[in-house]
Amino acid sequence: MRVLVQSDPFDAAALLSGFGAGAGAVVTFTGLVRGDGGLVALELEHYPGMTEAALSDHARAAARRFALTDVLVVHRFGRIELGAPIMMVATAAPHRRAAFDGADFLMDWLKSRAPFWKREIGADGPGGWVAAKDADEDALSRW
Amino acid sequence: MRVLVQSDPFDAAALLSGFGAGAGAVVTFTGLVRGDGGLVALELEHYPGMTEAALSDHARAAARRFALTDVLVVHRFGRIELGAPIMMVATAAPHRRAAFDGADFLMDWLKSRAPFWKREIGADGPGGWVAAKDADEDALSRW
Amino acid sequence: MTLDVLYFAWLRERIGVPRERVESRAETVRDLVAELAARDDWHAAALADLSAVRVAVDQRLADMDASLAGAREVAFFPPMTGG
Amino acid sequence: MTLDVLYFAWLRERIGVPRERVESRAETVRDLVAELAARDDWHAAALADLSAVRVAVDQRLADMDASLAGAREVAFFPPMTGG
Repeated sequence: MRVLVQSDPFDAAALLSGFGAGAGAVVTFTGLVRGDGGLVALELEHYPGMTEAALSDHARAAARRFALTDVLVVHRFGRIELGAPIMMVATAAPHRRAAFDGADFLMDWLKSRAPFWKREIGADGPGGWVAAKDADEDALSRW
Repeated sequence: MRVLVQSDPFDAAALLSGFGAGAGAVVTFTGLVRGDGGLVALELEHYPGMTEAALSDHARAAARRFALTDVLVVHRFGRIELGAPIMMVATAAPHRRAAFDGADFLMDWLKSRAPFWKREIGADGPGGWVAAKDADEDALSRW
Repeated sequence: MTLDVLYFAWLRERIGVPRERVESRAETVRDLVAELAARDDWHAAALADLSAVRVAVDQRLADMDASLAGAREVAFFPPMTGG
Repeated sequence: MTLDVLYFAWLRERIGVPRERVESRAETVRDLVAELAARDDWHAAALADLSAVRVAVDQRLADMDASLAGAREVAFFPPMTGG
């Protein structure tokens, strides 16, 4: 299990090299900065210390619940340009259902429980903070 | 949209380079040869011609159904060693739900509708053909 | 009509050839199965339990009652195990 | 007791500092909110609508009724938007 919280871009291929050795199924989810309405970048604030601990706790909980054989979570903070990856989770399991569900569960949790806050950066500078979505809260209640 | 059917190993990082540009969410699923009961490799037979057409048709159907902005399917045939990737699907969409559902749907279809047949290879040579699972048929009926 | 008949996986092994060209008067897949099963014991044995056999007509999945009108290629194989 | 109080995102901006050390007699998070809101208008405005505020006590998510017994660090922030 590996959890990384960093401002630098991450090399997905390098992080996934050897990931899930012995597993039958590996699922990855990558979240990228999408160019809605003149956005040029996102700025992510986080809670140093709590972020790493919360991500690790939750990666462990997902591994237990879905019998995952490996979990990777990498999440950036700071300024992230349009089109760039913000974060990635990867899950490994003997079979596909557990790998899919583990990744899906981790993402629902990350969206509304991991201590990150996104602000939109437009051509003219910092814009508003991204509002939490009710749909994300609802998604979490599925589990 | 890209569909590859090949005997050679594939380079996931190279295939995913630039995949889903402009999307907010990318999901990948990779199926690997798992070492159950003395297995040393799998041998995959396929139906040349039909395989490529069926995969392309279904990738298009998934793209339409889940409004995916990009789809990649790569599937190997021939002998595949223990631990090696057999296949990968990748889906891109504006949001995570569509990317997850698109990949999940493609996998359920691939498991029981794509014309591939797996045989187990043990230390002593070819063993039995892998039996289709009722669970895979049931999984497909969800959609 | 002339049909290319293909076999995959254990159907290929039991019948002993990956493909054969047959002259057929079959109107449906089920008729073709009956003609093939009448050829020899190997065909008969491989096609005895149709619940374990899937079929494609001109490279599209079909069922035993599918028409063969205009068909050129019929393939028989076990349930698929891809992914 | 002495508490480190942290603010993130728009709470940090409205209050004007990312963290402050406070002397508190609060027994619960809700008591602490009342003490902070009494400090000045900025604190009061930022903490006025608690439905838009989340809290962590010693880096664990908590609710407004959580006890502060033994606590060292309390953080206030908007609903998270990670992933």
